[in-house]
Amino acid sequence: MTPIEPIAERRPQHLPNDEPACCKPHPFVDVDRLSLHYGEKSAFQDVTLSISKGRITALVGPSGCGKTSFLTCLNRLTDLIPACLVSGRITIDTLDVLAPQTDVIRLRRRIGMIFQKPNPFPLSIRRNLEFPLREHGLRDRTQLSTAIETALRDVGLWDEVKDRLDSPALALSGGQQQRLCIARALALSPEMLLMDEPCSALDPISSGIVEDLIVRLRGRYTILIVTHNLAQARRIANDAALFWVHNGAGRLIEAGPAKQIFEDPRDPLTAAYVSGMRG
Amino acid sequence: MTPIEPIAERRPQHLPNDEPACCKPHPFVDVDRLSLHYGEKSAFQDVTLSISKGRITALVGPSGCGKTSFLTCLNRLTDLIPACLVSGRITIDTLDVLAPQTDVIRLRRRIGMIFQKPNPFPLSIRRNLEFPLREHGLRDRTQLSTAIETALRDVGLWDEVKDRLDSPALALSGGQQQRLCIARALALSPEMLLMDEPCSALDPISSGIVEDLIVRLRGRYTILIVTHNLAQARRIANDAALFWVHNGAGRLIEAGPAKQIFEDPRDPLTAAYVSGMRG
Amino acid sequence: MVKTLSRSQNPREWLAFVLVWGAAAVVTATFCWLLGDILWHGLSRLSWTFLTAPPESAGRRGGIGPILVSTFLILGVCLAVSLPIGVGTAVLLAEFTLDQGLFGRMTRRSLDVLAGVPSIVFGLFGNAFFCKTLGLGFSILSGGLTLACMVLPILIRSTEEGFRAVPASYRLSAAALGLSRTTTLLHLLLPAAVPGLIVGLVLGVGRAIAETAALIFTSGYVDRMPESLLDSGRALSIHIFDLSMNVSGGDANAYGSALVLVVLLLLINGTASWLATVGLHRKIVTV
Amino acid sequence: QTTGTNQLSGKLVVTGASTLAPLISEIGKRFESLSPNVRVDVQTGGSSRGVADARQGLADIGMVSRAIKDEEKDLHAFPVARDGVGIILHKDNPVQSLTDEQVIAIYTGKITNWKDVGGKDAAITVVNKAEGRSTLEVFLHYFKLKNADVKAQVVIGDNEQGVKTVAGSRHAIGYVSIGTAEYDESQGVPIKLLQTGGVTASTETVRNGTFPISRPLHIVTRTQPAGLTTAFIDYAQSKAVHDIIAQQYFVPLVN
Amino acid sequence: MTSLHSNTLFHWSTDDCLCWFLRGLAAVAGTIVIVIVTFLIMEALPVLQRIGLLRFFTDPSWHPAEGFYNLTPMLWGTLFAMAGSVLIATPLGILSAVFCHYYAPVSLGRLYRRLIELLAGIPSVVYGFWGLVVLVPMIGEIHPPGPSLLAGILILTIMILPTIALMADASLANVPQQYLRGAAALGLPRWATIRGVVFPAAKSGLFTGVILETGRAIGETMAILMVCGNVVQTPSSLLDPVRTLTANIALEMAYALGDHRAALFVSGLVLMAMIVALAIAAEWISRGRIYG
Ligand SMILES: Nc1ncnc2c1ncn2[C@@H]1O[C@H](COP(=O)(O)OP(=O)(O)OP(=O)(O)O)[C@@H](O)[C@H]1O
Ligand SMILES: Nc1ncnc2c1ncn2[C@@H]1O[C@H](COP(=O)(O)OP(=O)(O)OP(=O)(O)O)[C@@H](O)[C@H]1O
Ligand SMILES: [Mg+2]
Ligand SMILES: [Mg+2]
Repeated sequence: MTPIEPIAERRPQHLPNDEPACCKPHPFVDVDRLSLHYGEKSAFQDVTLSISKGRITALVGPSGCGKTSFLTCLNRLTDLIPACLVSGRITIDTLDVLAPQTDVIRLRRRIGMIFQKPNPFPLSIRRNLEFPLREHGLRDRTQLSTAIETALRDVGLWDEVKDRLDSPALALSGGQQQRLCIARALALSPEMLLMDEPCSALDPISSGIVEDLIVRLRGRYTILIVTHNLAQARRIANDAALFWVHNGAGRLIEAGPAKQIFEDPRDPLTAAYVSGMRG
Repeated sequence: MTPIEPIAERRPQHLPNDEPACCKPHPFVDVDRLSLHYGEKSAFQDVTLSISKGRITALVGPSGCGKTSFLTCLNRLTDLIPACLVSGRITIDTLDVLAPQTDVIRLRRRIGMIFQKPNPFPLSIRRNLEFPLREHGLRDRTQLSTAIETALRDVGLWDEVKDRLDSPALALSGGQQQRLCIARALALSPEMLLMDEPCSALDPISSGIVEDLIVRLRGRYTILIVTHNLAQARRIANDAALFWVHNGAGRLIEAGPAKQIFEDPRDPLTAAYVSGMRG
Repeated sequence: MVKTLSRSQNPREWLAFVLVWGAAAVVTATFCWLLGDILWHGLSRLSWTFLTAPPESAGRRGGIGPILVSTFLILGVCLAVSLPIGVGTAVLLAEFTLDQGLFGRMTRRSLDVLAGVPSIVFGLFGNAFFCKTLGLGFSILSGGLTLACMVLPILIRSTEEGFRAVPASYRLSAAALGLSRTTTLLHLLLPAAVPGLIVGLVLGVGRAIAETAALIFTSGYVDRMPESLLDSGRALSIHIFDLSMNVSGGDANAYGSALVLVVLLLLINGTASWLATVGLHRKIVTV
Repeated sequence: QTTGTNQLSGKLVVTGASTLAPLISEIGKRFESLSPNVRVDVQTGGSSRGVADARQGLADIGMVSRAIKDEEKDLHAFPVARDGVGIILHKDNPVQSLTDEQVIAIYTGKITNWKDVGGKDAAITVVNKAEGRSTLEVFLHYFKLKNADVKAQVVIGDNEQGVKTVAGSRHAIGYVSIGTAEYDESQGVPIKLLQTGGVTASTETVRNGTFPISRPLHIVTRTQPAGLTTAFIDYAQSKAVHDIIAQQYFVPLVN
Repeated sequence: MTSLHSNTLFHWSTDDCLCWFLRGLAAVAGTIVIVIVTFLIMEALPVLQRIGLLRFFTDPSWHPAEGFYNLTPMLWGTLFAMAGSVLIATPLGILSAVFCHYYAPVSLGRLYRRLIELLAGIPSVVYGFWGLVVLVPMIGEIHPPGPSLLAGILILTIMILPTIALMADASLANVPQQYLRGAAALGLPRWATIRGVVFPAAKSGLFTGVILETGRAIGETMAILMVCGNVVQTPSSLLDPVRTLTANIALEMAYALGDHRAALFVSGLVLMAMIVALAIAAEWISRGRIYG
């Protein structure tokens, strides 16, 4: 392995204030010195970052640097993983996410998540959307079908599937499945979306469609997207953050407006990464 | 899904002769109207292509267009898949690959293959290399250890593992595992290497190391590499071929010297693909 | 692998080829012999009356009607008890990963031991606990409960496997949608784990229906048609044992009963693998 | 008698000797058919269990396939049938008779080859019964042996296992219930019964009392029987069940 | 540091109730073994208190009617029968599974698997019956008496073979396809692939299979009782009759009273001890396995 120069006490250089004042970003999520350990192994350490409301923040970095792990802290999916230890502080709006008394069910309703591999449930298309809605207390039939239609229209899937709402969701193509998953998350009207490489398992055409969809959702939702595809990040993100593995644990190297990160990075590692020298 | 314009009877435009005469490529593999069906489903159809000796040929194209399937025809790994039907003709040197009387064991010894996911056997590092060698008739202990050392040096792994040859191969990192797999193939002194996205499961650093290794092997081996990473293809390939899915089956769209494919593609689809508009 | 049968010149390959086919042939031959023996002697006994009539003259003549009924009742009790406990335990062990602490480990270990307990020891235990201490006497209930203890580990093991085979993505995406664990379990995981459950059921039922040693001391010997679960009832395998070991001239009916038992097993296995393929098929179609 | 049983109702639990179980089970069935409200549950085990269960009240009636021992005199015993214990050999064995001394010598391992008692030159396979069985006790009692002295090559459980073992082994010697052996012999199973003390072993000689190794088959109760129990015991001892006794290859008692 | 493991705090109504309910069920399942052992000990206690455990291994013989309680010959009987049958059944069973997966045509393999599944469920009395009337006389022809350790081993082999064959079958099915493709791509022939790649990859499953079949071999009762001869002696050859601990219980339990009965419960305890030892061995092996 090629050695990397030691990064002595490097602090993330998050500069949320260098944008024009007209659209001054308003922080929605505040992450303070967050670390995550899987048993002995550290996934990432000491991440301090704030994510602005209504914007798309892209998280980039090499494989294994803890991007996915970072996302799962925000909606406390980490609870499902045994021997997983989170320390630090996450504040969403005014909610202390990591506090034990936090109602995770409500938290997760507020924060939708899309995974790398499209993962609709093995149910019909309709049931995929209806089932979480019902669980969250929506029982009325007409309201349900309106919500389903709205969500499917939002992701541009309505016309493609309206005639076969009761056929199995897993019979859809990969891109359609991913959009269905997004619709499923949107149906619960979350405030924020976490997306973990939502396009990387899709063929180029579906990937393009999903990407367009994400752009359309900007403004309405706060979106945090992990991607390997730097071109994509460049195309869609307002803000960007770069993670890197250092001494076996992920670190936040640099964060800021996408334009600055991609065109004028402050950190030599960022510069190397975005110029495609590595990765 | 966005419709693609029908590609009426498009024939691959393989132009092996537009290179300077000094290094005129000498065809090593000749594929003639090859088609592959998995039961009812067609993986690719009517591929005609020739691969030159000692050069790196990159196979690119969107997911599911039959790249992996194409590779497995060349060393007849298709034999392992029930209900898999291959038609057409493949000639390697003078050997008719698809003829039933062909000795597949010898064929596969002549053609090494590297898979997308590193797949060392669940044995020690040494046994991973020793075992295939022994099976192919090398019994002498000193010869064996020389062969092992040579192969490991070839892939730059010797210094990293020489002190722990008897520890399990699965404890190596992904990049090391992949290099071990390459070493395992090289140890049998094949004439040709098939590589199916050898870097895509690796982190950027390991990926760079493996890429450098592949470049170092050029000339000594005929290499056919599948990759999703166009930048990588551009960096390392002498020749390139683009597959595309059309009507549910893969087709060869264009093949030729890498320079021409990437800089002056003849086919609009190729142009769109290599410019990154899709994919 | 099938088509790779290369005409390799390697003598070791040939030796292995011969050995593997030889082993399969030996096993098949032995089993055909055994099954043939049962079939040969048992087939002539098989008839509708044999299946329905009560045994006469200690089983030398007549049929096995009440014995079949008792066998099914014992099985029924066994499943009615072991299924909920088994599935519940499997869910806990497989899904509530946070319970992997001391409690989970101890449970797992004690189940491992339970899986190995000889059936005769179950018989001793069932007799002492269900028949005597709980006062159930020789009854179908005692027998069924004893068998339930016996099949539990098998059931738990394979149901757990079934749960583990369900992709983790279901759990993660359900949790990300803010669904509770109970909902996730009931609506997503349980249906997906059904094939594993079925395999466990087949293995368990197979073991239960074939059991002799544990039943001799618990469900008893009475070959009358049972009227309640507290009646004693003779299971098929005990009937076979008694006919062949204790009743002179009982061999013919012993063979007949053995054949019935084998056919029953065949039916159960067949149904289960059919169910499993249907389940699997459904999964694949919907997947 | 049948008129009396019509009003009877209840359940009788009978446990004990496996030898007796099929017989009592069949008698019970006929008894049930006569008085439809009665259930007779028969469980096997062994004579000792019949005694123990009757004593502890776990069973209404115990079955004991041997004479009542002195320490069991507290129980009320009712003989229902007789059975003999006969020595069997394989049919192809040329030996036609053995003296008591020869049997003792064979069972204690002093004679180990058939040629010493006039047979072929072959090792003797001694088949003994497992500890606790009444047949064993009766056999040991007659030959005044201790089980610890017996040198057996095969130990068996129930009668049919003994018959099958001897039938399957040309050089075996064993002892089983005469009824069982007689029936099997008549069915073409390759065994033969030997004379004992100069008397042919058959149900006939057991019936007339000349065969020396025989045992009474008892049912026992803890207290003086009453009601249903009495009715059943009376019925089991009556002539009405003699055909069943014969059917099960035992010897009815001549009152 | 915040431990987040108590996520169910606010869902008492559903998740926690379910969890506690399931824990209750699991507790029932988990306690059965303890209850069994307790009952065995309670029943065995009278004789253990009177004569002590040691005499079960030092008495001159097993004649409970006369007050001798030596279990060692039966312990040896159990161990020999177990060892013999495991030694034969393991290779046969594994080769059977290999046959299903890598040698037989698909349809034949499926048929063969069905056959083995069927055999897994055949009751032991049927095996014993067959052994008694077919196998034992055959052995008797070669060397009297016939009922012997050998007969026991052969019958046990047939009985436990399905266990190991099915377990091996399942673990071979779990061998990742990538190993097979990797081996094929290296031009390795079939047996070499199986020996060098498949077996190491399936090792832990195969071990589990061996453990399971050993358990069955120790615990088998009815068939063994019918074919082993049941003489209480330490066998000096394969053709000697033996009695196993399980057969001892089945043969004498129905007839035993008092100390004799308690002594049989001691046999049961010894069997349990063997099973526990086996479980510990299994744990130890699975912990010691090197290449996951
Ligand atoms: N459940 C787990 N248990 C133990 N270690 C884990 C677990 N999940 C992830 N890790 C480890 O934590 C580190 C960070 O993993 P993570 O999946 O967050 O990386 P990532 O940046 O998302 O990578 P990728 O780009 O490949 O998805 C890795 O070294 C990984 O091996
Ligand atoms: N074993 C198989 N059975 C049936 N269909 C298969 C099988 N393997 C591949 N296919 C199908 O054949 C087509 C070509 O697959 P292939 O794996 O060759 O594509 P690929 O170009 O390598 O894709 P990727 O870039 O995702 O690896 C796909 O539609 C795939 O679903
Ligand atoms: Mg990730
Ligand atoms: Mg591929």
